[in-house]
Amino acid sequence: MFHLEYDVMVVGGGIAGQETSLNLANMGFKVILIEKEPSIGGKMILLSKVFPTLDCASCIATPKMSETMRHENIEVLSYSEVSSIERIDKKFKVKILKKPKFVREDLCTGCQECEANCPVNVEDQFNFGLVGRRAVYIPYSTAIPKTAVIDIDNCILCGACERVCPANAIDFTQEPEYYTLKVKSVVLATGFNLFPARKKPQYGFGMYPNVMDAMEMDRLLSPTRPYNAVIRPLDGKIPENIAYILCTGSRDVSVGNPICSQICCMYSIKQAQLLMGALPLADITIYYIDIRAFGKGFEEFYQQAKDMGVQFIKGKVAKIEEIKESGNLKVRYEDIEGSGGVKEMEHDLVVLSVGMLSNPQITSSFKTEELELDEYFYVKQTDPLINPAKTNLKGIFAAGTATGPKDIPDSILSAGAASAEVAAYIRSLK
Amino acid sequence: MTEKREGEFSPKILVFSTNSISDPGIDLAGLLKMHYPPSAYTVSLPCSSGINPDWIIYAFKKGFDGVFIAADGTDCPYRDDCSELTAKIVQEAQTKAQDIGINPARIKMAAICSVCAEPFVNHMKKFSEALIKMGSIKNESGGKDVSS
Amino acid sequence: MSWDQEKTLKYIKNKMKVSEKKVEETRKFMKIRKSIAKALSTGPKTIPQIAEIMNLPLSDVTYNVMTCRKYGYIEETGEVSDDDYYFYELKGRK
Amino acid sequence: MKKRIGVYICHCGGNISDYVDVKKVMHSVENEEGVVLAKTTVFACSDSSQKEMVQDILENKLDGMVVASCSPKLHLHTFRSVAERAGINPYEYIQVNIREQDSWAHSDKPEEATEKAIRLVRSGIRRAAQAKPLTPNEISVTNGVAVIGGGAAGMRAAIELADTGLNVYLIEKEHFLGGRISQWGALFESGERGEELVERLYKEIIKRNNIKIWTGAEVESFSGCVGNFDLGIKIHPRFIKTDKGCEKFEEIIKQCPVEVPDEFNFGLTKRKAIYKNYKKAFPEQPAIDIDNCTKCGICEQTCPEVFDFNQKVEKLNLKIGAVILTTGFSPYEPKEGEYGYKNSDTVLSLQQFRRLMELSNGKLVFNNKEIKNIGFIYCVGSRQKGGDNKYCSRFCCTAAIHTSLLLKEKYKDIKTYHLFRDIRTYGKQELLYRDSCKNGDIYLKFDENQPPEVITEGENTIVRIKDLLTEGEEIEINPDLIVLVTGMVPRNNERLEKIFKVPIGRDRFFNEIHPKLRPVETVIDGVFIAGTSQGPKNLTESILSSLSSSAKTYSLLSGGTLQLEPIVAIVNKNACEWCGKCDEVCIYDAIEKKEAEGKTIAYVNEALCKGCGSCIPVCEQRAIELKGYTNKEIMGMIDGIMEEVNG
Repeated sequence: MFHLEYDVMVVGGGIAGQETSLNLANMGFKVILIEKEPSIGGKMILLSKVFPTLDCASCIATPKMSETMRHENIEVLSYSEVSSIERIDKKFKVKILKKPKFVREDLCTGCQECEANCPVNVEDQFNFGLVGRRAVYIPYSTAIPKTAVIDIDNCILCGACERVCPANAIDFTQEPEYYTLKVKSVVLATGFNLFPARKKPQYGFGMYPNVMDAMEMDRLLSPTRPYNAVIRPLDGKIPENIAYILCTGSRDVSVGNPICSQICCMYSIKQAQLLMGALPLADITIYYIDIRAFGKGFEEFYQQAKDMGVQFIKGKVAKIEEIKESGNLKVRYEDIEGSGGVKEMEHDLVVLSVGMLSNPQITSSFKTEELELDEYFYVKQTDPLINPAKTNLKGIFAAGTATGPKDIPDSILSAGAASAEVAAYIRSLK
Repeated sequence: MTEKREGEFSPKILVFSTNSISDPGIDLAGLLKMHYPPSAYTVSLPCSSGINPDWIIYAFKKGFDGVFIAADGTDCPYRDDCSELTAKIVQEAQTKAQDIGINPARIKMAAICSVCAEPFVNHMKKFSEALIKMGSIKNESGGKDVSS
Repeated sequence: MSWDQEKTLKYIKNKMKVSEKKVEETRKFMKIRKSIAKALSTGPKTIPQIAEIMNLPLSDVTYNVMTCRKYGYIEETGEVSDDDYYFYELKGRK
Repeated sequence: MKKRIGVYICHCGGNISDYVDVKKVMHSVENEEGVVLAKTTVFACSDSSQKEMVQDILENKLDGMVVASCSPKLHLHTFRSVAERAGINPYEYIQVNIREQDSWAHSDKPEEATEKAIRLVRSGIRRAAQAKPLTPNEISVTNGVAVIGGGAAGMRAAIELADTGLNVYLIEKEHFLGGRISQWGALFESGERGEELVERLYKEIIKRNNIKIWTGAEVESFSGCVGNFDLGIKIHPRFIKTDKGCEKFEEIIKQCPVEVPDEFNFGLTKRKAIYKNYKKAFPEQPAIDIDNCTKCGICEQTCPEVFDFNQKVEKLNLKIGAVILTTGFSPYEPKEGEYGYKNSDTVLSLQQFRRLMELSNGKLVFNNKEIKNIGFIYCVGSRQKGGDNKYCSRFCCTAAIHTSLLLKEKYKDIKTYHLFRDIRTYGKQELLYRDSCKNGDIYLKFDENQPPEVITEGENTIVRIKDLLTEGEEIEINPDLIVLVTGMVPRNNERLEKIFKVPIGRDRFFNEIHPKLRPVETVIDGVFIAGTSQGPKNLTESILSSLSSSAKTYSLLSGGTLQLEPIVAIVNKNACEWCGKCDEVCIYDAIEKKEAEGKTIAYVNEALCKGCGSCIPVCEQRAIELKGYTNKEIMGMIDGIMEEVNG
C-alpha cells in the first residue's frame, strides 16, 4: 500500500497542508500527507462560517478534504505522527508512527453503530468539552476518512462495539505501526495552538461556566452545533446580552505573547453577525483595543456589523466576575474612548476572543539538525520577502500558520507559495 | 401557494444572466443578503448575445410577466459589441411581442457587472413595480397560453 | 456468531487492564442518564427544572443533558419558556 | 430512452435550510417525471455525501443528476467529478443555485424562498432530462506565459515560472523594472532595501535564458483562449541600445540640459530627458524620454555608438498559454486641499516622504527647513465611509510606523505624532508598534466623523485633533511636516481590464473568483492575478500570491494539453439554408461554408468556437443551437419554473 519514496512529505492536514498537497500533486509530484488526528481538516473544518463572505467553513473545506483524500498522487496517513526526520545526502529519511485506531479503515463504513452501543462517555475534544463523546467515535460528521477510532485510554473493553459492528471492522489486535520513508522535501503545515484562556485567570475561564472561548462559540454556531442552539453552558438559557473580549492572550506581554493574532477581530465580528441572525433580540458588545479589519472586504464587513447594531467599545478588560444568583458576568474595563475611567457592565455570556500560539512540536523530530524558530516559537522564515516558505534547513519548507498568525485566505496563499518553492527545489536536485 | 393573497400580485420575471459576469453579480446580491422580489428566476447562459428571441416569447406564453436580460455590457468576455447584439435581440423580441399583443415594455435589458449587486436589486424592484402597473400577462391577448 | 466477534477483544484483554476508575465513571454517566430520563418521564422540562429534580449543579446538568441529546436519548421540543429556556423531552414522545 | 435522474437538496448546514423548507422541496419534486430518487443532505459537498451519490448513481443506474445547493461557481466541478466517478457524463449533471439566488437573497421571505426553490429545482430537473452527454475538446497548449508588470510580484513569478521550464515574457510599462518596491527604501522585517531586492531578483532573472524582458512595453490586444492566447504588445523605444554599454552614462545624464519633474520621486526632484529611475536601476542603460527631449545632441557626443534615435515603436505578437497580471498599485493621490495637500508646503504623502528620506543625506530637510516634528495622519484615502475607497489599505499602518522607527534610528531628536483611527499592525508587525510606543512616539486617536483639521498660516501649520484617548480633549500640534499616510488604489488597470476582461471588485482592484477556493484565478480561464493588482498587500503577501499564481499556471500548462469546455455551436443540417449571417456575426472565424448532402450549409469548427452563441439569434432558420443550452433545455427550464406548485 505504501510507496517507500515520495517527492514531498506534508506534515499537517489542515487547510494549508491540504492546499500544499493538492498543488504539488496537481504538478505531478508524489505526496504523503501526515495528520496526527483521526481526520484531516485541521481547525477550519470545526468552524461555523468564515469571514468576510460568510461561506460555511464546511463548504470550502470538505470538497478540498475529499479531493485530497482521493487524489492519485496523494497518500494520506491519518492518526499518525512524524517521529524522526534525518537528512541523508540530498534526501530525508523519515519515520512515521501510525497509531492504532483499533478499527480497520478498509472495512469501516462510518455507520456509527459502535457509537450507539458504547457505554463510555468522555469529553469530546472536537467540541471542546461542551458535550461528551463515546470511547469509540467518529470525530465529527464531516470527518475524512469517515471511519471510527477507539480511544483506548478511555475504553473499558466491554466489547459492545465489536459485537455490533456490521462490517466486522473492530480490531483490538492492532499495534502501532512504524513506516520508514524516503522523501526529497518536507513541508511543515503544522498550524497553531489556540491560546489557553485559563492563562488569563482574571477572566474566569474554566471557573465561570458562562465565560467561553471563541472556538467554543464557533462550535455553537456551526451546522454540527453540539447544543443545536446558542445557549449558555451554565444553565441552557438563551443569552440576551453577549460580550466579546478581544485580544485575550494576544498583544499581551503578561502572558508572553505580545504579537497580534490577526484573526480574532474578524472572527469576533463574524460571530457577532451570526449571533444577530440566530438571536435577533440579543445585544452584542465587542470590547477592543484596535479593530484590525485589514484584508480584502474586511473593513466593509466591520462596517456592516456596526450597521447591524453590534456595539464596539474601545476598552481594556481588567477583570470578569460572576454574579452568583444569575450566573451573569460583571465585566470591569478601562473605558479608553468614552468618558474614561474604570467602568462595569453586566452581560449574561462572555466570549473570550483567544488568539494563536505557535505549535513548535515538530522541532523535536529533527534528529540531525536543528530547525530554527523565531522568538515566539514559530518556524523562522529565513527569506520572508522573496522565498516566504524557506526555513533555515535546505529542503524543509513551511506553510500556513506554522510561520506566524494568518487568516484562511493568507494560509491558502502561503500554501500556494510553498508548493511553488518546493517544486523549484525538487527540480534543482536533478 | 402560488397565488398571492387577494389584491396582491407578484409578477414573475425571467432573468437571463451570463455565467461569468452578470450571474456572479446576482450571486453577490444574495451574498450581501440584499433582497429583491423572490418571483425573479434566473437562467444563466454563456453570453447574452446568444439569447434566442423565441425563448422570450415562449416565456410569456408560459406565464412570465416580464423578461429581464442582465447583459454584460462592456465587460463581456466574448465580444466588444455584445451590448449592440443583445439590444438587437431585445428589439426583435419586442417586435414579436407587439405583433401578438404583448406590451414590449415587458422586455427589459440592462448591463449588470460582476459586482453590480445593488443595481441588480434596484432593477428587479423597479421592473417588478412597472410590471405590477402593467398587470398580469394573463390579461394580454398574446400572453399565457393556457392550453399549452 | 456475535460472540465469535469478540475474539480480538480477548486479545487486548490479555494485554491491558481496565482501571476501576474508568468503569466507575461509565457507571456514573449511565446513572445520570437514567435520572435525566426519569426527570423527563413526567413531561418536557427546562435545564433548571431538571437540575432541581436531580439536585446537581446546573452546569453539570447542561453538559449531561446536551450529551444525552447528542446521543439521541432526548431532544428539544422547540418550545421556549417565559424565562428563555428550551424544553427537552425524551425522544420518541410527542 | 427516459432519463433516470437523482436529485439532492442541500441544507448547506443551515445556509439554505434556515430559510428554505428543504424537505418540502424534496417532496415537491420527487414525483417529477424522470426522478428516480430525491434526497436532502446536510452538506452535499462533503465526502460522505459524494460517496453516497456515487453509490446511488450506480445502484439506481442513474444517468442524470441534479444538486440544488450553492452557486455553480463554487462547486460545479466538485459534482461534475462525482458524476464522472460514477460513470455518468459530467454534462448530464445540473447544478441549481438555491443559496446565493434564493435562500440568501430571500431570507426575509422563507415561504416564497421555498416556492422559488421548488420551481428552480424542477427547472433543473427538466434541464437534466434534456441534457446530452458532451465530450470536452482536447487542445494542445502553448509553452509560454506572459507576466504583465515588472514589479516585485511579477519578477518573482517570472523566476518561478522559468524554473518550471515555461517560456516567460516579462512585460513592463516603464523603462525600468522594480515597480513600487524600488521607490521604498528599507523594508519591514529584513531591513533589506527595495533597490537591493530588485537587484537580487534581476540577477536571478538574467541567469535564466527562458525569460524575455520587454521594458517600455504596453499590452495592446489579447485574444484566443486558455492554452493559446495571442498577446499584442507595443514596445516604446529606449533610444539606447540595450546590448551595448558605456562607462560614462552618469556623466552623459549630467550634461543633458532638459529638466522635468521626476515621477519616480513623486515630483520632489527633477530629472533629465535621458534618465534612470535611480543609479542602480535595471536594465542598466538609461532611457530617453523622447517627449521631453529637445534633440540637442549633447548626449550623443559621448559614446555615440550606444545611441540610436532611429528606433521605432515595435509591435509584437506573442503566443502564450496563460497570463499573470501583476500590475500593482498606485499610492492614493489626495485631493487638493485634503488635509492641506498641495495647498501647503508642509504636507506630503507617505510615498513622497519615503523618497524624501531616501534623498536626504545627514539632515532631514524639506523646502530648506529642517524637519524635527512630524505628524502622520492615517487612513488618508482608505476606510472612507462616504468616499470611493471603503476598504482598508492594509499595509499603511505598519508602513508609517516602520517609517517612524527608521526616522528615530537616523535622526535621534525627531518627534513623531501619529493621528490614527485604529492601529492595524496585525501579526508580528505588532512588535513595530510596540517599539514605536517605547520610542516615545505619540499616538492620538480620532473619530472618522471628526477628522483632524489642518490649518496653514504661512509657513506655520497647525493640526487640531479631538483625541479620543484623552476623553475627546482637543489637542493642537505644530509639526514641521505632515505626512499623509496614503493607501493603495489600483494602478491604471482600467485599460487592461477592458483588454483582458478581468472583472474588478467593489474596491476597483482585479477580482479573484473566490478568496479561499480560487484566490489567484479569474473568471477568464488562463488569466491569473497576483500582487497588489488584486488588492492592498505588503511585499511578503504580494510574493505569496505571485508564487501561488505561478504554481497554478504551471499546473494548467504542464500537461501540454487542456480539456476545453464542449459548449460550442451546433448546426442543424436539415434546417440550415446557408445565408452566411452566422459567419458574419462570428468574430472567431469558427463558421465555415461547407457542401454536404447536396447543399451548402454552415459548419462549426469546434476548436475555434468559443460558445458565445451570437450566431443563434441571427439565424433566421433557427438552425443553430449551443450545446448544453439547446432550445429543449432552455424551454424545459422555463416549463419547470412556470408549472404550478402544489402543496
